[in-house]
Amino acid sequence: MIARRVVPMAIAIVAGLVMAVSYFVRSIEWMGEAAADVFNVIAAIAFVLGAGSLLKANLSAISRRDRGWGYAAVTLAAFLITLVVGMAKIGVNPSPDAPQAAWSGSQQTAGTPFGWIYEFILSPLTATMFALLAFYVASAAFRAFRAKNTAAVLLLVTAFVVLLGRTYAGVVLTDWMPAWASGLRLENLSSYVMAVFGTAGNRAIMIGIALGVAATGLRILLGLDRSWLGGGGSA
Amino acid sequence: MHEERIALAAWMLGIALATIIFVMRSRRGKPPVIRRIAALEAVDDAVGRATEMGRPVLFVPGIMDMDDIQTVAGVTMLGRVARTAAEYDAVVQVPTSRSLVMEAARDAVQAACLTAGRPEAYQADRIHYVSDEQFAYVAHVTGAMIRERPAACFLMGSFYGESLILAETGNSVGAIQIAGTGESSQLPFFVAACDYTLIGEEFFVASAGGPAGLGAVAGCREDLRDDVHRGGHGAGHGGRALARAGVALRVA
Amino acid sequence: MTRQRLTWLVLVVLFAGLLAWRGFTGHGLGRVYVERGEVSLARERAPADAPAASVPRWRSVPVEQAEVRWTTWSKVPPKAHFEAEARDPGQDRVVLSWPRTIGLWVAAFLTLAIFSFLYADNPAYRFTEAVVVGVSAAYWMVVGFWDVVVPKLLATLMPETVQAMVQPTLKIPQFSPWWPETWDTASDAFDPWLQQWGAMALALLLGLMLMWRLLPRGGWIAGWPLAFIVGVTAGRRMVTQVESDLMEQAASTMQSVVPTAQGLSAWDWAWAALPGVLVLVGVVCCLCYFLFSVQHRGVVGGAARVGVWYLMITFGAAFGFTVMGRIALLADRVEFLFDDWLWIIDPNHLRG
Amino acid sequence: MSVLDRLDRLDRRWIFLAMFVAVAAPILYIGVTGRTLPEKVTSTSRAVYEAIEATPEGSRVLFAFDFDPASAGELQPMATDLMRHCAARKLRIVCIALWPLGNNLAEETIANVIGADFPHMRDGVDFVNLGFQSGQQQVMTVLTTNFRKGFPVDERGRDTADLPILQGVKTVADFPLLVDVGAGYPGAKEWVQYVVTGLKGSMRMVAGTTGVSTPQLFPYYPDQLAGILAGIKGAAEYEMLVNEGLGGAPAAKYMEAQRRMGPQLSGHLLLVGLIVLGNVIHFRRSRGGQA
Repeated sequence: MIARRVVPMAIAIVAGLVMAVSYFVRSIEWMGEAAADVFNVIAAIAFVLGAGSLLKANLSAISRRDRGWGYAAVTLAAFLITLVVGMAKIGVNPSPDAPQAAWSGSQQTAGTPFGWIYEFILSPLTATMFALLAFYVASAAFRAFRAKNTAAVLLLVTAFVVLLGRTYAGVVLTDWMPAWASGLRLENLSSYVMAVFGTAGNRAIMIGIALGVAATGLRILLGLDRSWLGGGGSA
Repeated sequence: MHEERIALAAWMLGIALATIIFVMRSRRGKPPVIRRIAALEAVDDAVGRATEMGRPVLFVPGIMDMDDIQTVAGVTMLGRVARTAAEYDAVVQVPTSRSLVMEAARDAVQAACLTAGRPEAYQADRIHYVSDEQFAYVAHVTGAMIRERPAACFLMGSFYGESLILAETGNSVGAIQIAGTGESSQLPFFVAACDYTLIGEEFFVASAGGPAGLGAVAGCREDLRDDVHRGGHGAGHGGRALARAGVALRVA
Repeated sequence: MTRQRLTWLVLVVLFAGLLAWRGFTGHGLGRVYVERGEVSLARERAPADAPAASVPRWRSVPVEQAEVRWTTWSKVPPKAHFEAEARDPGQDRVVLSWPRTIGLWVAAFLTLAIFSFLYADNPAYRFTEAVVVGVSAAYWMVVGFWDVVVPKLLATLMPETVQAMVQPTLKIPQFSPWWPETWDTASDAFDPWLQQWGAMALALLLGLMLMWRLLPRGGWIAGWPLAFIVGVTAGRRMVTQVESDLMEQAASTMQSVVPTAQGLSAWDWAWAALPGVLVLVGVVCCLCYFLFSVQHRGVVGGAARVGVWYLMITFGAAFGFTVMGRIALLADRVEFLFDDWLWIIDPNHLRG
Repeated sequence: MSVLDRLDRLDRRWIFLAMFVAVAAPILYIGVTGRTLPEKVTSTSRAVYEAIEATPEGSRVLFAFDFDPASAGELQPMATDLMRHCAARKLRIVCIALWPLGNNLAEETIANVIGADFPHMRDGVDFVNLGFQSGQQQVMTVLTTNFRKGFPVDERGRDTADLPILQGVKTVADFPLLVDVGAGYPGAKEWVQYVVTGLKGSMRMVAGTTGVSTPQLFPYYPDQLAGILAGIKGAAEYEMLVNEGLGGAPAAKYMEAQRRMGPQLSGHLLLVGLIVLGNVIHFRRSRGGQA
C-alpha cells in the first residue's frame, strides 16, 4: 500500500514543489533543465514499452489469423526493417570531421537507407495525411456552418469575411470603397477582426487555461488529485 | 533569487492560498456550486448508447506526452469514462501516441475498473501504443474508426492538426463525439464537428471532478474526493477573482 | 459489378492512361538524377607539442593522398543530366539513381493510397496504414536512441565509449563518479558535471523502474517514474503558464486600452482607444463565460453571452485562417504529383 | 425528392472531388503559364520585412526551423525567402532545429539559398547549422542561461566553442534577432513565452507560422513579436517585398509563395460557396418546415 500509493504521491509532490521553486531561485535553476533531460531520457527508454505493445498486438493478430492479419505482418516487417537499418546506421558514412569513429555520421543523411525511408515513405505519407484536412475542412464547412442561432451566425459570418479577406477575391470585391471607409475593405476587416475579437477571445482562453493548469497542478502538488495514480483504485 | 519573478511568486502564492481556502471550506461542508457543463453530462449518454448498440467507445488522449498537463487531464478524464464504461459493460479502446501515456492510461483504466467493482473488465491490450508520429497515429485511428465504427468518440487532451481528421471521420461513422482541449487553435474544428466540446478551462474543470452529475454515476456517492476536487477547482475561481483584482488595480 | 467497384476501375484506368500518355511524350516522367562526388580525407599532422592522445583533425585532400575516402551521390535536377549528356554522351558523373527513382514511385503510390481513403476504405489504404505505423514507430525509436539516449545518457555515463565510437569531439570530464579523489570541488566544471551526472543516473534509474512492467511481478514500481513525471510537469507548467499566459496577457490587455500617441483630438483619441476597449470588454466577458461557480444569470449571464459571441467570432476567424494552411498542404501534395512525379508542370524550371 | 433535399444529403465525396479540382486546376494553370496574382501587403508582414531591414549588417541572427515536412507546403517558401533576405542583408545566420525533422529542412534551405546564390558565405563563419536538439522549450530555457550547453556541437560534429560565428555568444540574448519558422509545439509561442518575454526587449523576434497557429500569436504582436508572417498569404506578401527590395527578376524558387496563392483563391471561393449553399438549404428547409 505504502509503496503503491504513498511513495508515488510523495515523489510527485516533492518533484513538483522543487520544480516550482527552482523557477524562482537562481542557485537551483539548473534543476529545471536537468528535469527536462531526465524526462526525455525516460521517454526514450519508454519506447521499449511502446514497441513491446506494438509487437505483441501484431504478433497475436498474426498467430490468431485475425481478419486482416496480413496487414499486421506488414506493420511488423516495416517496423523491424526500419529499426535495424536505423539502429545500426546501415550505409551511413562517418562524419567528414571524424572518419575514425564508425558511427559518427547522422543516420538521417539523404542517400542512406534510413534517409531513403524518411524521404520516400515517412515524409510523403505524413504530408499527405495532413493534406487530407483540406477536404475535411470543406465538408465540415458545408455541414456545420449553418445559421441556427446568434452564436452560429457570428461564427459563419466571421469565417466568411476572413475566407474572402485572405485572398485576392477580397481585394477585388471591395476595392471600390472610398479611402475613408477603407477599414471596411475585406482584407482590412479580416485583419481587424483577428486583431480585436480574435485577440480578446484567444487571450481569455489563454488566461482560462493558465488558471486551469495552475489549479490542476496545485491539486497534484497538494495531494488532492490522485486519480492519475493507478493500481490501487481511487483514494 | 530572480527578483523579476517576485510578482509571479506572489500570484502563485495567492492562487495556492485560494485553493487551500476553498478546500477547507468544502471540507467543512460548503462546496462551491458548479454550473452545469453539458458536455460532461453527455458522457453517460454516450457510453450508454455504445452499450446499447454493442459497439466500442474510442478514447483518444491527445498526441502529446505526459509532460503536457493537458495529457494528464485527458488521462484523468479517461479514468472517469472507463469507470462509467465498466459499470455499463462497454468496451473502451485507447490507442496512444506515446509509450508513457500508454502506461499512465493503463494505470488509470485499471484503477477505474477496480473502483467500479469490476476488476475483470480491465484488459491491458485495449490500451495500446501506435506510433509517436502524429499522422501515422492518425492514419491508424481513422482506419480503426471506419472499421470498428465506435458509437462514441472522446477526444480529450492536446491536439494539433489532426483534430479535424479525427472529428470528421468520427462524424462520418455516426459516433457521438465529445471533445476537450486547451489548444485554442483546434477548438474551432471541435466546435464545428463534435457534438459537445469542453472549451479550454472547461476541460480542466471537467477533469477536476466537475458537477455532481459524474459523482452520481460513481454510485451516488458524494464522497470526500469529489468535494476535494471541487475545492481544488476553487483555485480557478479564486485565481480569477485575483485576476480581476489585478486588472482593477492596473486600471486604477 | 457494384457501383463502388466500377468507380475504382474507372479511377485506375484513368491513371494508367495518364501514366502511359506521360511516359511516351516529352521527357517522360518520374526519374531522379544524381551527381557523383568524392570525399577524401587525411589526418592533419599534429603539432609537435600536442598531447599524444589528442583527437586527430581531418581535412580534405586530393584523392591520391587520401587515408579514408568514399563516394557521395547528391540529387540534381534532371536538367543537369540532359545538359551533361548533350555535352558528353554516356558520361557517368550525372546519372539516373535507381534507388531514388523507385523511392519516388513508392512515394507517389503511397500518396495516392492515402487519397483513396477519401473515397472509401480499401486494401491500398490499409497496406499504407500498416507501413506507416511500423516505419514511424521504429523511426522514432531510432531517433530517440541516437539523438537522446546516446548524446545525453550514454555520453554522460560512459563518455569514453561514446567518444570512441560516435562522437569523437566529446570532451571527457576529468572527474569520475567512482573515484572521489578525482573530484575537484573547486573547479568550475565540477558542479555542472555533478548535476549532469546525477540527472542522468536518476533518469537511468527511473527508466529501469519503468521497464519493470515487462516483468511478471512488481509492475507497480513503474508508478514511481510516472509520479515523478506528473509531479515535474505540474510544478513547472503551473508556474510558466501563469507567468506567460496569465500575467503577461492580463498586462497587455490593460496596457492597450490607453493610446500611446500624443496630441490627438478627443475624437481621434477615442477612436484609437476603441480596439483596446473592445479587447478588454471581450476578455472580461469571455472570462465570465468561464466562471463555473456562478450560475449564468443577470449581469454575469449577459456578460457570458457576449463572451460566447466573442469566442464564436474568434473561432470563425481561426477557422478562416486555418483553411489557408490546409489548402497550401494539399497544393504541396498535388504539386508533388504533377511536378516531381508526372512531370506535367515545371514551375521551378528543373527540366529545361 | 427536391433538389435541396438531394443537396442536403449530398455525399461528402462530391465535396472532396470539388476541393481536389479547385486546388489542382490553378496549379496546372499557373504551372503552365507562370502567372501569379498580385498581393496587398498587410502590416504584420511588412513589420517582418522592416525588422530584418533594421538589423545592422553583420549581426547574428538565430534562425529556428521548428517544423517538419508535413507543414513544409506552407512554411518552406517562408523559410527560403527569410533566409535569402537575411543573407542578402549580410546577416550571419545560425540555424537550429527543435523539431527533429527540422534539421533536414534547415540543410535543404541552406543548400538551396546560401549554397546556390550566396556561395561566398563560409560555413562556420557567416552561417552555421547547429542541428537538432531534443528537449523542446527546455532547450530554449537552457539557451537563455548558457548557449553552448544547449548546442555543444554543430550538425557536422564541430565543437561550437571553436566556431568563429559563435565567438562572444554566451546566451541567446547575444542575438539581436530571432527568426522562427514554426508549425506548432514547440514553436513561436514557446519562443515568446520562454525566451523573448524574459529578455525584456533586448532581442527582437519575427515569426513565420502556419495559418492555424497564427491566431494564437496575434496577442503577442507587436510587443513581444516584432512581426508575423501569417501562413502562405503572409509568405506571399513578404516574398513580394523581398523581391521588390532586392530588385531584378527573381528566380523561380523565390516565387513559390506567390504561386501557391492561386489554389488559395479557388479553394477559398469553393468554401465560401459551400457555406452559402449550406445556409440556403438550411433556410429553405426551416421555412418549409414551418409552413
